[in-house]
Amino acid sequence: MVIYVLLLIFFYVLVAYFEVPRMLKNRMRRELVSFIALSVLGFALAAGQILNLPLPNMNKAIEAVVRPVYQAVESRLVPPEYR
Amino acid sequence: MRPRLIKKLKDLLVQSRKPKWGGKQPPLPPEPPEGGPDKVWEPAELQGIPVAKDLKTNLRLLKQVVGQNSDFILREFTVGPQKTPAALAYLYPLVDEEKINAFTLKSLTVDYPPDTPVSFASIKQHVVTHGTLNEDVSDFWSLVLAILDGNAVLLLSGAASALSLNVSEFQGREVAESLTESVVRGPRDSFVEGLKRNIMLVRQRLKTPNLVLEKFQLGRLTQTAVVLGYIKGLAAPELLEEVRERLKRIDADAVLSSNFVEEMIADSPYSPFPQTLATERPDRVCSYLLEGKAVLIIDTTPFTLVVPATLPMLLQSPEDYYHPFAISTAVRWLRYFALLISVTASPFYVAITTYHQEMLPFELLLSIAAARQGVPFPAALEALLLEVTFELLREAGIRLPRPVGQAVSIVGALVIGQAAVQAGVISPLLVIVVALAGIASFATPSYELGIPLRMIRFPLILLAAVLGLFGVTVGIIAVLIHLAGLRSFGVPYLSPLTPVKFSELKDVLIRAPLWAMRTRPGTSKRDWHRLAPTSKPGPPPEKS
Amino acid sequence: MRWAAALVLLAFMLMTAGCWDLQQVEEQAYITGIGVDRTPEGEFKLLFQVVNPNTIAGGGVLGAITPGASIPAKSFRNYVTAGRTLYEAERAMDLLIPLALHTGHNREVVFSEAVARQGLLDVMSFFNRRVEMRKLMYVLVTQADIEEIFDLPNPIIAIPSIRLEGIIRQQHWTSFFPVVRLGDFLNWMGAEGRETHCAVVSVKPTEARTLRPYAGPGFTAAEPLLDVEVAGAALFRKDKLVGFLNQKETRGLLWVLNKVRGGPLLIRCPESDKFTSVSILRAHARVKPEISADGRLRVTIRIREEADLEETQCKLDVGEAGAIAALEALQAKTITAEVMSAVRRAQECRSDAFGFGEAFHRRYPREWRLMKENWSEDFFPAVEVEVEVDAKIRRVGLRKKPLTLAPKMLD
Amino acid sequence: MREEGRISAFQAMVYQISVILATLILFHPGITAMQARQDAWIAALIALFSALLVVFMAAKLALRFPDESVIQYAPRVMGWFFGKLAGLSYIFLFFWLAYYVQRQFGELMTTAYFPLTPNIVFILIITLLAAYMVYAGLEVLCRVALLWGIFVPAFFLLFMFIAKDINIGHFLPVLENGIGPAVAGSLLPGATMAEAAVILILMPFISDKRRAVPASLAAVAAVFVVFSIILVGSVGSFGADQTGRLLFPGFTLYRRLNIPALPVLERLDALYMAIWVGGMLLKLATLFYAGMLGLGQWLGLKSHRPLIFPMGALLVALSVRSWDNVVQLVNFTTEVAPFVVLSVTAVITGITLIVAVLRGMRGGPEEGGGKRASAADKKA
Repeated sequence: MVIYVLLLIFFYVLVAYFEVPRMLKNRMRRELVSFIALSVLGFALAAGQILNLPLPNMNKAIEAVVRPVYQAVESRLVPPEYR
Repeated sequence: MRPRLIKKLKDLLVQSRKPKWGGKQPPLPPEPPEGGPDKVWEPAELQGIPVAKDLKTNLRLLKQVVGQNSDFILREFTVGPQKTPAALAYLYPLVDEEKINAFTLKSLTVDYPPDTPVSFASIKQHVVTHGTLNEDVSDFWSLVLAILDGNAVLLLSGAASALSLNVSEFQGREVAESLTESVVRGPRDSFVEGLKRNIMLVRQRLKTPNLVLEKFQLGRLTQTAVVLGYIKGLAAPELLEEVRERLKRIDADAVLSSNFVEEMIADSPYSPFPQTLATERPDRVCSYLLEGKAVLIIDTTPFTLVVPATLPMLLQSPEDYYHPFAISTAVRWLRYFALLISVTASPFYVAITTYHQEMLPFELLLSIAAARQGVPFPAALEALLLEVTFELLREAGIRLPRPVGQAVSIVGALVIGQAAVQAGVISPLLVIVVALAGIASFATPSYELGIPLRMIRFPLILLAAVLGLFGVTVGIIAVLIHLAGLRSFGVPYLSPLTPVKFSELKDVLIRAPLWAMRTRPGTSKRDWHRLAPTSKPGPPPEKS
Repeated sequence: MRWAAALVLLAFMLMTAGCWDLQQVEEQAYITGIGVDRTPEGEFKLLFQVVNPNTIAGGGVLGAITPGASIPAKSFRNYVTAGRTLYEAERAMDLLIPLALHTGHNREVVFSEAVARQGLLDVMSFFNRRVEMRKLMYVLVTQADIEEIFDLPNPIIAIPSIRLEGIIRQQHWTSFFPVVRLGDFLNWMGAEGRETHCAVVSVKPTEARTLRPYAGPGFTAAEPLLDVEVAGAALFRKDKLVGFLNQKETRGLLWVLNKVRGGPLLIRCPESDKFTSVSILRAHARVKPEISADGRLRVTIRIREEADLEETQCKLDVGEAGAIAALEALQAKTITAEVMSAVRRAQECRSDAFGFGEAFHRRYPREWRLMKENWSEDFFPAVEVEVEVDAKIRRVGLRKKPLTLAPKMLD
Repeated sequence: MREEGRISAFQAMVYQISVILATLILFHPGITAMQARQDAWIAALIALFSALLVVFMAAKLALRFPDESVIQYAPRVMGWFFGKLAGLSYIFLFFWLAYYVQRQFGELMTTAYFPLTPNIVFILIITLLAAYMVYAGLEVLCRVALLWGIFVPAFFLLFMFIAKDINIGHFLPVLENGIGPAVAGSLLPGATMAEAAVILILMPFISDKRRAVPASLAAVAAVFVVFSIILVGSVGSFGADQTGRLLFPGFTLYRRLNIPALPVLERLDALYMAIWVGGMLLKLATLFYAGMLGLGQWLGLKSHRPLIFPMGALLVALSVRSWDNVVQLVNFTTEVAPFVVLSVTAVITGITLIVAVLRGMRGGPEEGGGKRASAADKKA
């Protein structure tokens, strides 16, 4: 577990090592801010996954919204013996 | 105290600054500097010294600069009725003594026309009977360079310049058959080390005034002549501009071989794939010139560079055009197949025998399983070992003197082919696979391309060992992405395959009949059509 | 810079990637045949036939049980285990075999009658789910012991499972048994209006005389006393074995299924009880279902067939007008008889291996909805079948006139 | 934004094909066959026409603003807030599809070839390669796609050998339960083919814009052909019922190939994988690229390159996180994915187009360049 988190940190440090100096050099502030935001988000998700923390699952939300639509469509179109 | 110190430091800084050729940085010294035999002459310094009117001064300086050389000859004599002192300086190994004796010294001294005034203008007009006369040299750097280049320099008292006479005579290798690119039915000649002879070989084939050869001197110490050749109207001006630009950027002290140029002008310096095509065949060079490409003929090396180079170009062989098109097409496909084998054979073996046994026909599977019984290494390690051994044998075979090279191959065949298999260290099928891959890799016409392709095998074998065919696929795709991203002088490396240019596939997927190759590749900008549309041969139409 | 990054990341990947699925080629037991039976306790009995590569590829290895013995080693080993599920039985085998089991090269699976009668649904999941199990393997049913099927010695092809596969590959010489691959078998099992079937393998005693073995130079081992034979078909209803077809009936089934690719047709000569043989070249059948106005189900089977004359005992001059036509008519009659016998047998077993239900489904989808619940029980046995055969003889070999003895010789 | 290079309409077509193709031939034939049964081919046709409609709409919208991507002009067309929202929905769609593809890929690899290897390995590797391609840029992406495209026909030639197993009877009776099941079955492939709406992002980089519309439609038609080969092949040889039960019908179909004359070529499903990996990689890379490009434009960045690796890592995390097992994934594919894709590609594109037409907006310095050029062409 911990070793995977360490590997994850290693990965992010590596990416930052390659990308951040270039961004600083070219004065790309927006890029830097989005870079940090994405990294934090990704790290949080990945670490949560590794450590088995209960994190929200976006797909479940999408499913909850869309599934009733599908069921409505299906009940119109598909005869019961095909399901 | 202080200002002096600062001045001294400043001087030191000036001395240590990198010399800038062509610039007029150092101030003109009032008179030729004195220097002992240990003085190191910087070109910039010499450039700043003009040839003086006084012959004595000139000779003294010249002796200081090159006088310690045992092969340096300084012949002093007088010219004409006025007995004007003059001197001829040259390095005797580089010049043709006969020329100096007969055409220069004799006519200047014994046969000097009586009514002629002694000046370079009249000497050039009436006295010296050479075909080639070089320009007058007015500074010492050019003077020394002229001598080092194999010219004789005539210094005349009272003239503020010197005349360099082209009397050079290089003893080079005779034109011989190409060793690295031999063909069955093509011309046998190949480039040699001398620039002059190489240019001659090209000129012999292309008798057009539009063939332009521009000369560059590269290498601070080697002063190697690099000739950029192209055909005006065929080569794209942007390409030429780019080549000139990159050549000028080279600021090294030595250009000893074609690779010194090749590595300095590559687009992707980290790529193991050759981004220029090196060839020693003049016929090939000419065919590329006709496609609107630029060539770099480099003095002291038989290898000429063609730019831009693409992967399909590197897989062509001059032989393709010397055989009927159907045969050439078949052979070309065979070569592509060989390329595929040479890269993938042993990774496939490893992947299939360790991950995908169901892919093998059952009988073959059983015989592999039986053969591998008792082999102590896993298949991947076995394959790596054998591949390394193969590379060792290949390398040793090149390095060893030719008579001993035979011994290496015999020992290799015996040790690996027989003993290792009999000892059960290595399974016989793998020997076949590796040998096949090795042979296939030599079917690649370009040696430079063959090496990186062979090297790719090792990571591929590792990937195959870790992830089976998925690993091999991933590795090959990674290489493909790399290749697709490469450019050689702006031309995509895989063109015309991708980005696809359908009209150019005629010389990639097949070798179209010569009468059908009516258009030049897109690298040439103008003069699109090569031959008349009615070139397709055939029997005369039937008369009724 | 980018290069370095790529390299570091790649190394990183390789480090994280292990060799989970790595399996050396020589560390696997290649299974070529699977048998499934039931134990008296009601568990499944699983038989795996494992090939010994050394005996196949290395020119034969001596030493059967004790290494160094002068009897050649057996080229295969059969492992038998039992378990409530097949997977459990398979894993029980790992306690016996020092190699990893590899089923990717399996050739056929043989079900014993007991298993088949009880229903194959329970075992098919094992074969259906696993990726390694090729859907191309053959499915067979046997009334004999599966151990015996997979252990009969034979010098021609030593490994019984491979031998069995070889026999199945030669099916086109007779068409006396169906070639059913696992994929087809499963498709038919799940299909609506069609029941599945497969070939039958049995053990039969050798007819050939066995030379008495003798010691000395040229010593030969005795010929085996038993042979495996693949002939006939097993009929299923849903997933349960319900009956068998004999050889001729099987070909009757195959005619309808369009699977006859060759085989001998025996025709009785008109005037005597002598026989003529023709070999089937190609055949094509069309099944046409019909529901008549009074609600009867009728199926018309049209078969077009071509054959070569191979052998005749009749005094038949094929050059004579009408001789061929007569032979063709007889041939048609034979084929009709074969098909009808198969239909009768299938109707008795209530197993619609012909796919008549499917045919009705396609033609009469609305009526089919009413029929499909009770198709096998009520409707299929009541289907009236009519066979129309258009048989042709294309070639007669090298002779036109019959071979006759000269009159003087008769005296 | 940095200049991303120029591609031809042909290359854009290859790009669109690689966006669609790989998943369309993985799960989708099975799901279509499950819903539409023997009428699967009708479902495929319906899907074709609906996808053509959506893609035509998208291409028309893209041609109205030939020098910008939808992310850039949507705020002008629909007002800042709704425009940004629309742009975000496109970006979301591409990334969402990207991690969805990663997961699908991992599932096939672990199910079919490497049962013991954790699927994160495959997801990581393919994401790394895709990030490499996105880093290399649009031109390289298109070149690799084309290169891969050269091998695909060879692979499909092998399906010729399945032709003998196809039983026309498996397609009868036609429309047994009305058109309903066919329409239901067409949802998924239709939505997938509508992913060719990626032209909305690509348009500014196409050099011959006039040919972009036919090229997009040709891309849809091309993937339709491949899809129907697999669909008809598997329904014809297994029957609709059985196909509907399979997880990966194309894969199963490939494994049933047997060529009596060439027993050596009998078990080539590992080669299927080789083609397969390339296809999935390209699909991932193209989606990833479209998403990155859109994100860069949405945030108004000079370069999206620094964000590639963090984004890739985020996608990997999401792909692992979002589904628990393969059955969930398949159900999700059936029930959720088509609606999400269509709500963006069809609905939002449609709204944007309608608003643009109503407000009479056209974009770019070469206003209406597409139409005028073609008119000029006709005159000449």
